[in-house]
Amino acid sequence: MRLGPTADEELFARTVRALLERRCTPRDVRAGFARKRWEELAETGVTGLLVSEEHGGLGLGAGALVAVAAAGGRACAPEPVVEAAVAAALLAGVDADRAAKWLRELAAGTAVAAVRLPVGGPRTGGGPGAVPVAHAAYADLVLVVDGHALHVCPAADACIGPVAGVDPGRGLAHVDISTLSGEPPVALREWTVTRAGWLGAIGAAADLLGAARAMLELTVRYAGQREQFGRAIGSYQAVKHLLADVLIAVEFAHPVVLRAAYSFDHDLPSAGRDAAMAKVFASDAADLAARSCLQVHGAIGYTEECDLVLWLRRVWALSAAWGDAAHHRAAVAADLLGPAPAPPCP
Amino acid sequence: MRLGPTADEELFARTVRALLERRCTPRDVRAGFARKRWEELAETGVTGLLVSEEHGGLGLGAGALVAVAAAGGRACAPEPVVEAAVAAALLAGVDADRAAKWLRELAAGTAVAAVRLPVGGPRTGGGPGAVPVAHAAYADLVLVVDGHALHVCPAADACIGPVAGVDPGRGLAHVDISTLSGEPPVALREWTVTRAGWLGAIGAAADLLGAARAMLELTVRYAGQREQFGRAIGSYQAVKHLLADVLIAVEFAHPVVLRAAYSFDHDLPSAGRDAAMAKVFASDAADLAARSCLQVHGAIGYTEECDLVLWLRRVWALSAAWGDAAHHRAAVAADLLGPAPAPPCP
Amino acid sequence: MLAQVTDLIFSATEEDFRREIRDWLARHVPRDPLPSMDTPDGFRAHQRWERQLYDARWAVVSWPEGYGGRGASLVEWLIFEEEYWRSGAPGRVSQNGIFLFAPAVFAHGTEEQRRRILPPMAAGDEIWVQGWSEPGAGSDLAALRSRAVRDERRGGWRLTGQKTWSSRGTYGHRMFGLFRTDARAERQHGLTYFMIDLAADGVTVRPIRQLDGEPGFAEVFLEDVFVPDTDVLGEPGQGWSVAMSTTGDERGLHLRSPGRFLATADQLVRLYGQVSVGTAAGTGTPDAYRDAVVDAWMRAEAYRLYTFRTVTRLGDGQSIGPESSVNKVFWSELDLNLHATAQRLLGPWAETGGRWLDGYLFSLAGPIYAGTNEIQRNVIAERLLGLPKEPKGKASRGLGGGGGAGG
Amino acid sequence: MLAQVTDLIFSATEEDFRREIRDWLARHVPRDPLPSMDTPDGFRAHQRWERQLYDARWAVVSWPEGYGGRGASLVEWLIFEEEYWRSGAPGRVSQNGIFLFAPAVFAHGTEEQRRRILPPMAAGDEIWVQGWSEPGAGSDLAALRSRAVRDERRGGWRLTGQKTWSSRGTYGHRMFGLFRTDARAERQHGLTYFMIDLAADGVTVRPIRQLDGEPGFAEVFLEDVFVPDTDVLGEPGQGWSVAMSTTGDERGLHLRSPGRFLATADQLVRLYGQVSVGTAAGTGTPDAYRDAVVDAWMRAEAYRLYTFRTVTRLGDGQSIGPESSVNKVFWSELDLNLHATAQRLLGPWAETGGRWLDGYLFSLAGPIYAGTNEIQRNVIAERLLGLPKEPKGKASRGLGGGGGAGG
Repeated sequence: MRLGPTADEELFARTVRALLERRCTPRDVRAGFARKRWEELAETGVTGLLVSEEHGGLGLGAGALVAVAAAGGRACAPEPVVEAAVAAALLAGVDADRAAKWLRELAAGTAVAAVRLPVGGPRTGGGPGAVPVAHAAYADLVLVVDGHALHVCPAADACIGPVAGVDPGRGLAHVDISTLSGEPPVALREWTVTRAGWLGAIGAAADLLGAARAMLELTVRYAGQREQFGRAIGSYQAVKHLLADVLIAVEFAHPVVLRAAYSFDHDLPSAGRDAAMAKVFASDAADLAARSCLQVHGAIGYTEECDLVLWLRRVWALSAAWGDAAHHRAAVAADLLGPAPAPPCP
Repeated sequence: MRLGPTADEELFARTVRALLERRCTPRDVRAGFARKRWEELAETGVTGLLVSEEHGGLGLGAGALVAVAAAGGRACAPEPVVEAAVAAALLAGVDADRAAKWLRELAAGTAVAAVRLPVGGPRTGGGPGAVPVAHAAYADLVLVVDGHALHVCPAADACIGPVAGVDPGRGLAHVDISTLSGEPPVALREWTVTRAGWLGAIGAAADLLGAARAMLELTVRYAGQREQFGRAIGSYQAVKHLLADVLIAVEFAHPVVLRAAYSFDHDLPSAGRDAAMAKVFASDAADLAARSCLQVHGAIGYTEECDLVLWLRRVWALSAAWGDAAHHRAAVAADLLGPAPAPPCP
Repeated sequence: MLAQVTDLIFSATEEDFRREIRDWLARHVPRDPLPSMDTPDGFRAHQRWERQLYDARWAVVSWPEGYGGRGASLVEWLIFEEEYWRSGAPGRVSQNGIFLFAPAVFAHGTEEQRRRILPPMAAGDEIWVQGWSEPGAGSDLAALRSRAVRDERRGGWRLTGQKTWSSRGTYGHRMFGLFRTDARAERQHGLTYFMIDLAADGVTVRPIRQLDGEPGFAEVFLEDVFVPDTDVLGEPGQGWSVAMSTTGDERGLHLRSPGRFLATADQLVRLYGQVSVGTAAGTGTPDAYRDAVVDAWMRAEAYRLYTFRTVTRLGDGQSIGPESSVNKVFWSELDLNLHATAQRLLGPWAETGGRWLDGYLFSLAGPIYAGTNEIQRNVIAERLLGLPKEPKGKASRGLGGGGGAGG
Repeated sequence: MLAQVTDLIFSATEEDFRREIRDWLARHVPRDPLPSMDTPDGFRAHQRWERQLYDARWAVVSWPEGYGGRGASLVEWLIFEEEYWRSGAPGRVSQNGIFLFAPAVFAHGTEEQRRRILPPMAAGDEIWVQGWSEPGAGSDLAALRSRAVRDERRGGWRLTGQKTWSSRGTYGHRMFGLFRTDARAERQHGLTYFMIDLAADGVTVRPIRQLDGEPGFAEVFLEDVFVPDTDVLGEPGQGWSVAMSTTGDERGLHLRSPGRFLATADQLVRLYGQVSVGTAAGTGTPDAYRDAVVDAWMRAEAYRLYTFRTVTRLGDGQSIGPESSVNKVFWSELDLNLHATAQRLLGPWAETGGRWLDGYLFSLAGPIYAGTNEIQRNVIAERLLGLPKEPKGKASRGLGGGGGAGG
């Protein structure tokens, strides 16, 4: 019984972290997605993490994704690392040359993929049409799953319209597949779609925890320097306890995410529930971190000039993406308690 | 537009408070229900608050009950003041001599009533049989509402078996109406039963707020005296903020309870929703007060010797009685949002 | 024997008042929302709207008639606010002036100042900007260091220093704020309350972009800026007590009327209706949001009732002191709660923007500005509950950051 | 290229261990719950149960075989705990001895002391009571004033003072605790760790009735009580560091294994099943508790995984320091949460008692004893996050009350 990264894992994560520390500073984050950085990430293997070795990838699983996505969240890197993994999982279910081409391009870092899955979506509202697709604004390939059909849309062929969102780094865009000419959609097994959703939830969970840790570090530093009433605000109990609760939430979410990756990689019967639990804990922890870190920063945290804002925006978007905490909590509830009770039918 | 007690109200509440301060000290509370005190309360008019003047009562409404019940909660008085008001409301719907006899006895303080209404009860569990009836252990009269039937059970005729409960002052007892000989039950209008439930919820809400204020006062005093690490624990921000949040909850619950009484007394269309809201806010505020005041007291608050325990027990019992916060929140939700959605019927 | 506890019925006059404003709003509120008041176009559009309100005498209903108001009672003001926000009317670009600054002008200004300052403020012709916080003085306002030296020759003062978190600072016209006029005095002593023309020589305004990307506030740099004696409010050296009447108002009843939250709560209930249609027809996801929506709505109702209680107490001749801290914590958490619940309902759509997102971002500032909620809880604990202060007098209050990022 | 991140599979040996304890428990756990261990009969019944455990070598699985244990690994201990609590076996009347005191005896005792003290403790023949808190020293343990003076003639010490919140003090046999042996030393200096026979001359035990009406803890008065040198643990004057190894364990992994919470979480899910039958067949009240139940259950799971992570880190040679404060806050709030949710499910039945009510009352003490959660949060903020201490060194920690009301 062991629950934690191996030495190899640690090493890989350290490499990616070091790369991003150098190449993805807050100033870089403000400049948004960078193809150059994507290529550098590809060199470490990050973009082909779940692409099979046959197609030039590393052929790894959710465990590796967790380590890498956490590094991405910590650096607030705009590049779609989780989407690359999900895209690889979807394309692996497709028996066609065009899948192989894109898998190779993903692993090589010559293509960027965006993905739209029917995840987290029983709720409507917020206007007509479908939810915009993250990273589609600069993707080379958009994968749109519609029921069991996978639309493989090269950006050149699809009708893609950028949309403003709370996090400018997300590259949100509307993707209109009705205008798509070219090749017909591919039929996927339901299992492939389901697992892709779990993988996205696990990756996003790890990313959120990385972001939460980054915000906590920023805020601890600020609270140790900023003085009011003659002493550092971090010496006040109210501030201490806010931030202690953030650390507790992050620390307890972490093993839940590690376990979900293990269950995914080993096809355990609990894999779906474990992925859902991971997203619940990570979304809640990151939301708490965002809220408390902004409160401790005060007005300065409310401005564009403060680096905190980069992570705040990432968390606001990502905590709801891939299914929010309520969606996944309901999934765990259905598994644990059976379907929600209903009034008797007439 | 005015929302607050009138001068007359204030005066009445002050009289009752003064009586209880003299005659219902923590030592008295520990001794439990006292018939002598019941008679003294009767002299001020408390026991016949909602009994019509024709039967020797004051003929007042929920507004007066709120003032009196808050005083009862503040003093932690074991006497069933709210039950007396609910009994009066139920008996007022009965056109019979025996109702008149009991109303007169209630107002005169020669009888004590306990009441069981089908409130707050969709949930089962906790063992077989019905919930025990509060105050039945020493009541002269137990009113049991079963559907629309009111069983008027003199204690002498009913099979009453005392039951241990978290608050020894509550005088819990099982009441077995199946053994009841004597007169048949009286049919009540549904409206009478419904309104009796609202009245109980409003009275309990006021009681809970009185109890919450008493706990807060006790705890502020303790926190000002108890020293750790060389200073009064009440000077620490963590303690301050816990107790500030209790005050906020109590202050905001208070007008909600006042409004519910007004709506009840004026038969406003929103009376049911307003009563439910009152219990939600009061139960939540009192639960928070109990939790935080115990935490500030530390281990001493966990002992029989500390007066705090008297109120803790009252609140634990009363916050769930007459429908708990979740029950009443669901009632408000049904009114505001319509019935809970259900999955489509097969 | 006993009179009624409460009378929640409005009088005929009050109901007439409600009908009048409701009718007017129905006819005049712009069908499409105005652009953000923190953009150049939006700022001007909001100024025009204020002018329209003013011309119909709805801009400042609680002010005396002589200054453009209607001398409305507190209850009428609450009614006005309920109707105003329910109608979907635009936010008030003049709010820092009419709610934060005007009370101080009424209490401490000369008649000449009132005549000169208040009508153009109410008409939206002059937009006022607050100059409280400084980089080193946020929650700890008394730590401010911007100073003014006497210019006897010209009959006024020369101001130097830096103010920050000045809402509307980017496009506004005039600023009110505190400056140190006695260099030897410390903390709240030796401060004077000034009014500053932002177009004057020596003033530099640097817009600060907020979370939403718009320059909702600004830093204001002052370099030897001349302010004549006629633009000092109250006595020189008495600025702290003049300002306190203003912040009391800011945190208290006036700025945050229940009307705003009631309108948001009703919109939330409507949003829930739209969303739950999708749920029922969809995958049968259990309705996790029902309690959150009803709780937020009930809290808005409770805030309304609490305000009624406050108005009743004021009518009974009582005054509001540290109780305003109870108010501030409650409304700021309520506002956040309302918008956070809406964001949760919107789920994956939440990040795509719109007025719920704007409202959410704005509501996040509530627990920070006008005195952080941590400081408010200290005030509640020490002044209402009577808990002991922290050992060092100076260090008796909590969490910093920048206060003063008002609306 | 990369090895697996995790391996949540238990080894064959571990699975065998699980089967063995599960089988034994299935055959031996009393069908009816024992009476409360804080009643005279219940105390004796719990002692007998401990004897049964001990005879089958299940009392202290992680101790070396020579002292009555099985030398079980941490993972096996976790498995034992999961099975133990899942089976509904009685609470451990010996827990303050085996979890709080024994680690200090292993770390600091002489071989003679270990041989003499540990086996009767494990067998439940001698029940140990902790003597940490004093009336003026709860969370602020270093403020203790009970003292010991040297009795050179008899070769020992004479102890005088008062201890409080001593769990099991009413019926227990021996007490461990700190006393001041250097009258000139202050705070954590000059303290010595003693073992005291509660039947000795000069000892008076006053039971304290707890919330549940039973004397779960006691005050212990000492008046010139002789303790021989053989009952000093570690060096005289070094009591603080000896005790810290004990409290580290108390707050850390050992006392609160996930097994307990997992068992409670499963019971909560079963309770929900019973209750929701009533709901579905009943009035159609919306299921407000669904989220609360699933959240509490998930938190118990998370605690289990967190513990696995901790065990993994310990296996990798890391040590646990202030991280134990993270643990303490989480499990105490989890336990309260589990029981409060059950109380809510029970609604009007909650007040009528039973094991959920008992568990709830017990869980309320969790955030208080073994260092209040306020103090734990200070530790987390200062030692894990590195936030600055409060200005006065002495006043660096928070909320008082009485710590030490252990189990």
